[in-house]
Amino acid sequence: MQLSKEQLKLAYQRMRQIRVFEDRLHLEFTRGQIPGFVHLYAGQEASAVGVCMHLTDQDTISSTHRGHGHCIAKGCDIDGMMLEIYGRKEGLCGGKGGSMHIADLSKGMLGANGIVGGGPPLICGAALAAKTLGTGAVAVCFTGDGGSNQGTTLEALNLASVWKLPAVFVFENNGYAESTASHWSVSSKQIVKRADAFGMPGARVDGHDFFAVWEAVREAVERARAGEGPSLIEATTNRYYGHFEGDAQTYRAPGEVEKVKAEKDCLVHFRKRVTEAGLLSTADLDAIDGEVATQIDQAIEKALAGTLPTVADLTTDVYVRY
Amino acid sequence: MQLSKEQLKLAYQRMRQIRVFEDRLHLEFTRGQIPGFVHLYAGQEASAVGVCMHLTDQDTISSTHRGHGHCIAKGCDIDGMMLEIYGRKEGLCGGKGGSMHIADLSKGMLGANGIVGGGPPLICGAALAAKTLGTGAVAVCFTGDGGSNQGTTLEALNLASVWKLPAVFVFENNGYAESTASHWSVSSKQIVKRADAFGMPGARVDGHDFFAVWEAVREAVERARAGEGPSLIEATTNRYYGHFEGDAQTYRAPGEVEKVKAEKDCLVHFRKRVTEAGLLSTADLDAIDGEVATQIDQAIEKALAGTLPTVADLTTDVYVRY
Amino acid sequence: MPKKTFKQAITEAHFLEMRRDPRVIVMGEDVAGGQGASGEADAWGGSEGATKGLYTEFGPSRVLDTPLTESAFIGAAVGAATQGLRPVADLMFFDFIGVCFDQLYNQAAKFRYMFGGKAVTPVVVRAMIGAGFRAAAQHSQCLYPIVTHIPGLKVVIPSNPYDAKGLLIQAIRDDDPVIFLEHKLLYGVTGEVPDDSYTVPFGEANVLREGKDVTIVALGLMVQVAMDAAKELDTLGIKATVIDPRTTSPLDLETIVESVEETGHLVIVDESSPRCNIATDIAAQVADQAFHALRGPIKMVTPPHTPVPFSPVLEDLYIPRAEHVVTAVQATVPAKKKGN
Amino acid sequence: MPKKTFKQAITEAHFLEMRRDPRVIVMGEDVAGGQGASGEADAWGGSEGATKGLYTEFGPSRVLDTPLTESAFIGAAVGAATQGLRPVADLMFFDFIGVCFDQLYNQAAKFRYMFGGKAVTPVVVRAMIGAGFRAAAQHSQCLYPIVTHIPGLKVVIPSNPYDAKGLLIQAIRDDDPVIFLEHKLLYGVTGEVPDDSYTVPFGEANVLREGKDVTIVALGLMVQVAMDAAKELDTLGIKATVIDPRTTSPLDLETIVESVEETGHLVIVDESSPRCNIATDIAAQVADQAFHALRGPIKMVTPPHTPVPFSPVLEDLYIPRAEHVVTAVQATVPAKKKGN
Ligand SMILES: Cc1ncc(C[n+]2csc(CCOP(=O)(O)OP(=O)(O)O)c2C)c(N)n1
Ligand SMILES: Cc1ncc(C[n+]2csc(CCOP(=O)(O)OP(=O)(O)O)c2C)c(N)n1
Ligand SMILES: [Mg+2]
Ligand SMILES: [Mg+2]
Repeated sequence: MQLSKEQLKLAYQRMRQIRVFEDRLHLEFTRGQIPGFVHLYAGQEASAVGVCMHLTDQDTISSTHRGHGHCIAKGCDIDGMMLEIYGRKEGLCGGKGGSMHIADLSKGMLGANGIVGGGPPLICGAALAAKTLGTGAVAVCFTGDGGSNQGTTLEALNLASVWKLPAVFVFENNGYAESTASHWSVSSKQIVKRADAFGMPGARVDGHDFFAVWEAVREAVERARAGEGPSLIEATTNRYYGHFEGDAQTYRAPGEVEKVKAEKDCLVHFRKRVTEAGLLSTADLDAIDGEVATQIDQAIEKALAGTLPTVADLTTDVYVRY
Repeated sequence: MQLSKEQLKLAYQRMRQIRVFEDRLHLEFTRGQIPGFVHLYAGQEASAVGVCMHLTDQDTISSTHRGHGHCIAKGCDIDGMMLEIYGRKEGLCGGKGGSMHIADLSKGMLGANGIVGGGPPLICGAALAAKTLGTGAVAVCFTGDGGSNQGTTLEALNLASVWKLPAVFVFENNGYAESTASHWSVSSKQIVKRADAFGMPGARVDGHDFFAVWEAVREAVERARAGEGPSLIEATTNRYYGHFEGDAQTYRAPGEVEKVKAEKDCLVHFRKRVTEAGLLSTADLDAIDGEVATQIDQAIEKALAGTLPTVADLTTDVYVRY
Repeated sequence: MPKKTFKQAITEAHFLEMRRDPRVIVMGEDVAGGQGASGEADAWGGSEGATKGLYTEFGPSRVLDTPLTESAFIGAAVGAATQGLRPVADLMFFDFIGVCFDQLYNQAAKFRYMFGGKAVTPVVVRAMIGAGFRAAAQHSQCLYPIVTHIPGLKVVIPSNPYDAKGLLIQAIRDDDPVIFLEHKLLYGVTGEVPDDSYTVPFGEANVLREGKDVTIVALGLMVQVAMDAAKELDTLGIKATVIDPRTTSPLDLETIVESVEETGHLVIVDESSPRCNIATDIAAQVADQAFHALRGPIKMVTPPHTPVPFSPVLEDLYIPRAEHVVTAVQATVPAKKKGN
Repeated sequence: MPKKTFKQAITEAHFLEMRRDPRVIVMGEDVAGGQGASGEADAWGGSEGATKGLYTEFGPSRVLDTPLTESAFIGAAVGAATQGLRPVADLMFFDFIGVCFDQLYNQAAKFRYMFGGKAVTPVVVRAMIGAGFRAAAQHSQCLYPIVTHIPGLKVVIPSNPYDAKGLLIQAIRDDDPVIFLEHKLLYGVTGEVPDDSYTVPFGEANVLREGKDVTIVALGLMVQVAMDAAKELDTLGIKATVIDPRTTSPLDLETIVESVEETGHLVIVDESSPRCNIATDIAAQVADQAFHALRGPIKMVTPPHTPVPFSPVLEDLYIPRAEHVVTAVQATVPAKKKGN
């Protein structure tokens, strides 16, 4: 199958949005503008977008502490995200969630999650709902290499398989959980080796390559929609910034990130592929870059101009009724 | 390697002790003599004994809710066990633990466990202690097919592998977790398929065959003692009684248990093997049977004659010091 | 009115709500039973048999057995609740909360707040609580204080068959995550239970009897203990009000405070471990809000600060009994002449 | 005496005990950091840097990084403790207890009792607690009530650098399982801390100041809030005693009761969620045991019954402040003239 020109543009736009969003947050964090824990997704864009290009608002994803990329890829409103990260009332969660808890259920985005391994069980539930209600929707779980060692994640793989759920488990192996290397912490070295242990097909793809991710997920999503059960996909990737903002990354060898950026950057790779194939022109792509730059500038402005919550907001939204 | 005559006798004695212990408890339970939850191990004897014949008191095991067999195989005092099951002060745990919590740390028996998946993390700790203190001991974890789906178990497999612990994970696949069939609940169908997912060697053996278990565990224990890390062993087996005493087992097809008993009983099989090979005589074995029968009769008598705890015992043993 | 057991009341609530609302599903280990096995399907109907028959009527898409995997299936129930289903998950023993607690307090309980009021998570987690079953330390705890502590969860502890049915129907219809706890010694207790559907609202205490001398608050199995004590107290000339809060979150403090304002004395009977439990919670709130009405110390009747012992002798000593309640009442209410 | 930060005190306690006793080991995610990576080893020294340097001095056999696997490594610490080691496990945020709680309350806490007094489980689980870090609902909770509730666990909540060091050394030497909770806003606080080894015993409250009008009990970060309030109250002519229990299990109720017997008024400041928390626990025990000394309602100052909000504006409103304590005191202590 082949992506249309519009789809390619959308894919590039979203990858670009993620990159600029994160680069800008990195800057603003350094300037002391952003409160709390911020985990940036820059470098991993091809994974989130390669996955979510197969999904509609009816499909659900669960995300992680490193959730901005998944949110953008799933179509969350960028202004709403930025307002949330700045703790404003107009934020996607009214300022109550922040970076680690951005969610938009109307977009099928079941939340970033501060608990590693928090999402996989939930995604079994979303997939079960789709199956029970016969909506034809799929549910996709994003987890990291660190999260692949969490019991909740491993349980979810088994349950999804036993229940034959329309689910896809995407493991973004960016080489590290905090400062710990994944080839040390993942005893099977490759996460994909866990697919067989839970009776599902597995694929390992280069997560810098949008097309490789897109292709593998296409199969997995088709399988899920056809009622054939879950799949596991390992996307090898890299994070450009530290684990969280403030991490000096001394555990990485000098030049490690620079090398990846130079050789494997997903945006560069995408540009090259689509222009060489004559699918999009440099001008098309540059135009998107320009729009995105403006969009993120504006998002920051709107966020700064957003309303601060007040004491009245403190105790609302705990229960539907109490 | 070959077992000595004394070892063969010991192995048979222990298997026989387990069988008679459990058969008798079944009877006493029906008579209303035994309080609480009792999960019987009858049918699985070759597994516990095949494993524990490789272990000394310095080696540690963790057990499950179905723990009597593991206790006896590890050398726990049978009178002390029976007293415990009857809730007496002279019981191995002073009557405070009961069937599901029999332990004897002096024998390297770290406890039956009422929480499925409770033991595997603990056994990582016992193995770590052995490694850190350089004792040369190994730690062996018994888990069921149901427990093979519990996140704590799966995490423990990974941790043991990453830390290269002297541990052996024995999965006793008796076909059921409560009333649920293992080939339904274990998505990989065979538990042994999970070994590779956690970077360790795996073996699947007929758990009715003492010699098959013994052989596979020999390799695993040697590997562990040599500092080469953990192994996974799946022993396929059967439980003769219900999940717990009181379970009518309507989920099993009529005749299912009888067929197993007739064709695969581990005691019958052991007898046949050792007599045919001229290793032990029928008389040797019969003598053991006689001794064991008397021993269990006496254990019951002692248990009934045991002292009941008093109010003074209620609040002791909570802390070392408070 | 027909007499039914507590267990039948629970079963009936399931049937009625599943018939009424196709979004209601049930899941848990062996809630049907016999999955993949060659014998009878619906073989167990839950470890205590309370969901027996559901599988036969509603089939595998609405009555789901699970592998032994509490984090995954409790999480699945939570996730499904955010997506339009109304799952009732059976955790079996509440003691097992330790292997799946995150999905309740960090996920289900917090979605609505963290997501700015946009999530609705109508999930019910049922589980057994309590001692007396000779089931030892890991299968006999109450542990409801630890969920009552969590903002975003509701906690229900029925004490009789009528309430069990009405509260469970309410729990299933409720739009918030509900922890529904069934004392295992109550399953066999019988009482009048209408065949029809009805709800018992959350946060409304049940005043079982009124007496002017002391207010006794009790939960779950302890309600009967309190009632027995009240009868005993009658003979001593002390008239007790007995209040069953029915839900600990929300808690109907108002009814308790009103009663204490009349009686001046409060005794709370709670089977959970004594530290940071419901007894201390209610005592503290009354010591704050009805202090001036109090005419004696607030007494709490609880087990000791120990795990639950196995030996029946010890377990019986562990569980609060009517005589403890009587002693506690006598320690706060001044002695009266008989017939006073 | 040398001035050190709370974090330095924690680090020092580790160094001293690890030098003193070869059985002490440390484990957790990134307690060293950089495992398997090609850059610096000992790169993190724990998520808050409190174990930095241990790996370099004690090496990989005593300072163990773990995969992201709380059930397994907390359980491993517990298991190792039963076998002769004295592990100190870093859970990082106490909010993560939900993925490993079973290993603490069903295993570590109950071994000694279930096994008839034969097990000794000297394990320490360290973790961060508290709001104020803009870390939102899943990284800001206190949750110590849920461990204080569990018989068999000890719970330590230091409020200053001196105590942090002495209590941690005591925790490591203690033969029971200890939950050691560090408020993340305290790490940077400095105070006098001797270089030598010393212990602060469990179950002995610290009376920070004495005043005859009201007893204020506070824990962790709230101790400073209480002290600030006490200063403010001075100016209103109300003299406050401030008590820091330092450990919630065991709890030094005696010191609190003695003080209330003098002051007649009790206010408890607790950063944990209001239901079934330490404030209600202490209030209830005092309303029982010192009722006749009480001359006004017991007041509790806590956050509201909500998750911790992210937005800094809301989070600041969420956390109890000195002014709340002052108001609470004024609600129980009758108004006085200034200088009284
Ligand atoms: C249950 C739990 N344990 C630990 C943490 C702390 N923590 C946050 S992110 C992280 C590493 C996650 O690594 P990975 O899954 O590879 O995701 P990545 O950060 O690389 O995107 C850790 C240990 C947590 N948030 N939750
Ligand atoms: C965490 C937990 N979940 C559920 C249970 C209830 N339970 C006790 S034994 C059991 C089945 C265990 O099956 P398996 O591991 O195969 O062991 P077997 O009973 O066959 O020996 C279940 C579900 C429990 N004790 N602990
Ligand atoms: Mg990673
Ligand atoms: Mg089994």
